[in-house]
Amino acid sequence: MVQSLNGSIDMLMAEDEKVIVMGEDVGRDGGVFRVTDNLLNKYGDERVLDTPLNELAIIGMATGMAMYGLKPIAEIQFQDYIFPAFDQIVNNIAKIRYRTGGRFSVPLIIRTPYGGGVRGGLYHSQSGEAYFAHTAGLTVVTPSNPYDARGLLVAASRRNDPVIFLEPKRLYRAGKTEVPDGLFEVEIGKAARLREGDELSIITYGSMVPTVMSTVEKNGLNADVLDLRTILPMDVDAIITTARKTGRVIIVHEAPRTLGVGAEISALIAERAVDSLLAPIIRVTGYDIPYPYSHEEFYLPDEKRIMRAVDRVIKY
Amino acid sequence: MVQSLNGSIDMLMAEDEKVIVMGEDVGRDGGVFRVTDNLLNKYGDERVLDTPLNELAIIGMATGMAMYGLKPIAEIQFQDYIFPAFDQIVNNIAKIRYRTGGRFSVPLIIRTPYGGGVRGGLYHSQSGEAYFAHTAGLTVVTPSNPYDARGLLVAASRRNDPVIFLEPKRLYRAGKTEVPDGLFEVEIGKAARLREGDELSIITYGSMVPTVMSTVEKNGLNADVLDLRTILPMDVDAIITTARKTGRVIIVHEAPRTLGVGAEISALIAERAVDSLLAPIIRVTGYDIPYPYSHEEFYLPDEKRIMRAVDRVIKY
Amino acid sequence: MAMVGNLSNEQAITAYRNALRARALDMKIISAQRQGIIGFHVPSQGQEIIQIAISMLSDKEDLIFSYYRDLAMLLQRGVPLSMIYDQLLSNSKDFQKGRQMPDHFSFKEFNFSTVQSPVGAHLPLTVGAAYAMRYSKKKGIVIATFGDGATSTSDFHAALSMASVFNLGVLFICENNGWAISVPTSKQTKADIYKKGAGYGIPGKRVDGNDLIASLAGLQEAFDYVRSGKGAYLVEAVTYRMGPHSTSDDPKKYRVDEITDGSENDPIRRLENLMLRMGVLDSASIQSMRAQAKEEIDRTFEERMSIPPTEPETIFDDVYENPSWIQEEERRDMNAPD
Amino acid sequence: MAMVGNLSNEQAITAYRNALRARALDMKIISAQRQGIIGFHVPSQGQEIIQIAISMLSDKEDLIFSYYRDLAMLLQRGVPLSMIYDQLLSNSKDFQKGRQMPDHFSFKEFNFSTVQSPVGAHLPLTVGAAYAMRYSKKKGIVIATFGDGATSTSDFHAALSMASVFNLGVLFICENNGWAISVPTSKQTKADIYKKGAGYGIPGKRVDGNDLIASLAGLQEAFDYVRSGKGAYLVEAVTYRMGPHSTSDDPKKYRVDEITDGSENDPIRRLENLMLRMGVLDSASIQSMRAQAKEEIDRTFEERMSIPPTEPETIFDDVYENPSWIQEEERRDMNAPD
Ligand SMILES: Cc1ncc(C[n+]2csc(CCOP(=O)(O)OP(=O)(O)O)c2C)c(N)n1
Ligand SMILES: Cc1ncc(C[n+]2csc(CCOP(=O)(O)OP(=O)(O)O)c2C)c(N)n1
Ligand SMILES: [Mg+2]
Ligand SMILES: [Mg+2]
Repeated sequence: MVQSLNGSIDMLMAEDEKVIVMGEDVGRDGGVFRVTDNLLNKYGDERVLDTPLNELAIIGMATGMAMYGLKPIAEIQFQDYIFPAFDQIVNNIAKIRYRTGGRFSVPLIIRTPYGGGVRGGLYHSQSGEAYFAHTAGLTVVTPSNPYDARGLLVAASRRNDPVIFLEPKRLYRAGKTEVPDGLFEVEIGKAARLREGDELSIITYGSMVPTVMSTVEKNGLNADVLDLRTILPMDVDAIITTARKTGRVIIVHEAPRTLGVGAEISALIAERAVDSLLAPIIRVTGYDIPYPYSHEEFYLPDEKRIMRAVDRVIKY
Repeated sequence: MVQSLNGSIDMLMAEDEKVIVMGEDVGRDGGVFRVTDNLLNKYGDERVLDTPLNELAIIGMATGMAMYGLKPIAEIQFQDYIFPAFDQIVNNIAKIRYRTGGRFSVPLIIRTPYGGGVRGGLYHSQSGEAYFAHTAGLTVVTPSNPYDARGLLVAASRRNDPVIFLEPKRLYRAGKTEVPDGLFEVEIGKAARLREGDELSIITYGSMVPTVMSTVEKNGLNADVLDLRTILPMDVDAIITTARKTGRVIIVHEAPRTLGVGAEISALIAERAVDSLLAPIIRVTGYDIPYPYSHEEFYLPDEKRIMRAVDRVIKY
Repeated sequence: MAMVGNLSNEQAITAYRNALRARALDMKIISAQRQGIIGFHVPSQGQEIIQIAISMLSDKEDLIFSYYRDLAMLLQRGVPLSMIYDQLLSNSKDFQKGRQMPDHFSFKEFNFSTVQSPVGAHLPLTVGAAYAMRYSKKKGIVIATFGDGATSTSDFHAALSMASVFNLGVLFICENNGWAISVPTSKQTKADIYKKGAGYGIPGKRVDGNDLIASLAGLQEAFDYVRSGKGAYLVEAVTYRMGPHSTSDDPKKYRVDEITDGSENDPIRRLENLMLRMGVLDSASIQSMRAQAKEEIDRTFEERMSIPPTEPETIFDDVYENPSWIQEEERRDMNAPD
Repeated sequence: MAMVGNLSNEQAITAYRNALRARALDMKIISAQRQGIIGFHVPSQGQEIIQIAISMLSDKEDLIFSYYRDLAMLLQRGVPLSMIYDQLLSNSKDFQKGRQMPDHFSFKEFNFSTVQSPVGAHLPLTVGAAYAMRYSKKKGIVIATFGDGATSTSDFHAALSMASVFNLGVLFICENNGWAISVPTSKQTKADIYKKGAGYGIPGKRVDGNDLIASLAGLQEAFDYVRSGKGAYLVEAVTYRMGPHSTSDDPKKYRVDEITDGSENDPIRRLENLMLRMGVLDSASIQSMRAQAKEEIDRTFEERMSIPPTEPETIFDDVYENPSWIQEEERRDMNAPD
């Protein structure tokens, strides 16, 4: 995924000189995960900005750039460190188009790695998508493979609105999906159906997709599997269609359960497809605790926990 | 509610000299809503601190105080202005007990007025409870009347953990509930059943409680009405009990729908009481838009919108 | 003929006229607020002169990030009264479609950016705007105004950091009116505000913001510095908040010891006296200018009052360039028959 | 007999011994990290001497908010090696119950507060702690350490604001090691770090953090100032990051032009040379001290390695003083049979 993202940003910069990359260590170092590798050499330090250590400043400055004609792609080194910029995100970038009656827009992409599984403890592992998905004015996406990474990033860059682009860091170097050369789009707001099945539906996204898919394959589950790809606005049609079809729904994500994205998925189904339900809607998620350094393997949803939920909804 | 809160803080300060009040304009001015009126005169400027204009600084400093023996009650002038302190709240106060293995605690109350209906536009109207309720380590409460305001504040001050205390500003001067003299507690984590009924359940909290109650009364609804009072951790037993009893559930809150607290309530029911459901779970909420200055009366859930939901679940 | 320094009589008279207009407008808004016609107001009384000086020295291309208390700046820069009223009244001609509280302006045509309520939150945006201007080789500098309270915010720190590290042309102007609601500047900070740039390598200067001549002279140096490409500059303009913080505020609680009628500190009175002394105006012309200002303010108010409000369902527009299914669904919900 | 100034030979030797212990420990951790035994490490090599000087001048009652790169400070202050290893290994004797990454210490008994990863986020807490100490009439001051990158954070600004306005006894010490990961200090800020207090009315001073004598002399003035109740003080200690930012970092990408073996800048080498010159130590004693240090480091490591990890279900403890139904339910979920 790192290569796919790096290549995508490179092509977007080549295509449009208004695209600016900025963040901590994105220049010389090429980003601590190498997503912006070599861009400084190629495009120079007017287009690739190593910034001081202040996320509020990064996002705030990028917002001003976006309002006045540039197309910044700002990196927050870990999603855990985005919170110093939370006021700018919630109170400025999400609301500038609205409060100016549409006269200003903020075409800004905020890229940030999220999620655990890298022994990063409390502060290099959080999955904070729900904090953003409650905020109208934002668009929140997360790819689960290199192909979607490029397609969603390109689609985000074609938008005239701010996009929170969440990169599952555990998958940065995983998987070997073929990524076609050149730029292409994956439509924002559309889920991918990864597998067709009749017995149950599993709705997931981002870092949990490989775990879900391997569980489904290993256990030969007859499951409809959705990868949301966009978290705000969610693909309600895909969600309701699969819920109606199977009547048994499991939601899997890494973020804590309480008010996690799974709550919204569940609520949408309870509002729109309650008659089709043949079993409780089960959420298999990270626990409602800070992300622990030791024993994170117990924190992360795994095959065992997913299968327990599968058994429950199938036997129900 | 303002008087009840003011009296409560006064008594808590009288009782324990470790209680410190701090925030913007809380001293001389007595708070822009007068919740801390007269405390400076009574307790002096070592215990009532008018602070510089920086919410991060207020919360961060209060956290340090709480870790080292004091019991600060910090005010954020409007909940809309709490976001500059979001990193401190999510990454420090919610995680200090955990990350130190329980060797430090943060007995801190953050009071802040929230919600609309005062013609305050985008930045004096937000209902941000969901941003906090997704964060393990925090406790989130909101009273709907002067009695609960005192009881919850006292209960919060007896805790050894941080509490986000959300005050529905529209109700500051509404209602005339009798508040007994002296200090008493309302248990954190317990909802109030405001009314018994069999035909449907309405689950709400905070600023929407009076709207719901007047709708129920005016329309003679045979409704079980829950006032959650605590948003994290929610009273799951009360929620499931009423859902099982009536099978028809409406959730009413002022915050936007997507990933609002209603999503969690709905998901809890879809997980635990799906068989009892006789109708879709309907959320009647603020819209997924920034809070508009004009036409806020359309933004806020009202009798008409609640009754539409009632009709839908009853006729279903 | 110049009144003082480079200031011509005409310029001085225009400045004075706009100060009178701003004052009259401010009073009109307060009375409309009392009558429930305008929802809210942050008076600019006492701060008009520094605001006018800023507009006098700024070019059309300069981009201004003003704050919520900059009425006189707008008028001097040529924003039509009608446009200001449309925002205050949040009627259907308001470019912002009634989305914001009064005084939260955005006049793109006049290169005013957008005002928000969270204190200081516009400041980091200014450095991005300055970066965009330089990158796109556009003429002009960026000007930001804000209160003394704002200098405590994290946004102020972020903005000065970035402006300095990337050597950006932002002129930061603090309108120090002595108060952040009830908190006096002495409790806001122990340092002189104009020295707050030192920690970033940004030079600063204090000017008497109640005096037009002093304001222009002091600001000129700052404008020159920034225009020459040397980087950012911080001006502290000492002013005086003559009234309450806002129409929701009661300063009696905290301003007890002070003479609050402000006459001593009224910057318009000061300019008036100077012009009388210099013979640029006489009391008859002052009377007539006052009357004229009031007439314009009243007449335009009546005119704009008749403009209908926006349509309620417009609240669903502009959340995104294209609404998502969520806004569309909610729009239908709002329009559903009873 | 004093080696230099007030520094006795014994003190100097102790300092040197702790520097050697810190260095040996650091190397041990790095090799344990390479073997997958310890998860991660932020080396303190090159910054030992300023850290030791801070511990030498601080009293037992002083409260220290250190950051993630302060190993030598802990050792000099007397934190047992075993306790440090328990945290690094996140074993069941770790007071923090294995909750944090290595180097994120909290040693309450030694008045060390708690280290977090978000850069700077401890700084606003220091002013609250200082307030609590003053309010409760406790002896001691608060000491905060942090890197050069941290001075850009909003937390730094917030902390200095509050410390100054409430006149709090916090000694802020920036360990300027020249880098924030790959960003050199010259790109972090255009101002001298020790002057960053000026905007708050907080005095500052730069010291050579690689030199024990200079560090002690410079710090003494700062400690005296803060202890006397005059308020906060900002020290910039110029140090040198000899190695990578962390075990995850590869400095070859950005440190190409530089001599990175650090021998010129190695503060321990410098102290060693001084002591040899002054005749306080000879090379034989140095050899034996090195061997001793290494022996202790190795032996204690073996000892602590055998301590078992925490029980998995302890991850549900300490979210609150009393877990809510949510943690209890999730604990049951984790323990459910397959
Ligand atoms: C982040 C934030 N915190 C608190 C407030 C509430 N508030 C509105 S204006 C104000 C005082 C601002 O003072 P100053 O910056 O000096 O500007 P002035 O109003 O005096 O012109 C405060 C505290 C706010 N709007 N934003
Ligand atoms: C708020 C925040 N942003 C980003 C990071 C990622 N990060 C970890 S250390 C570091 C550099 C810190 O540099 P400095 O403050 O100079 O301390 P040093 O590591 O050099 O001792 C960065 C950017 C972080 N931990 N916290
Ligand atoms: Mg002010
Ligand atoms: Mg550094």
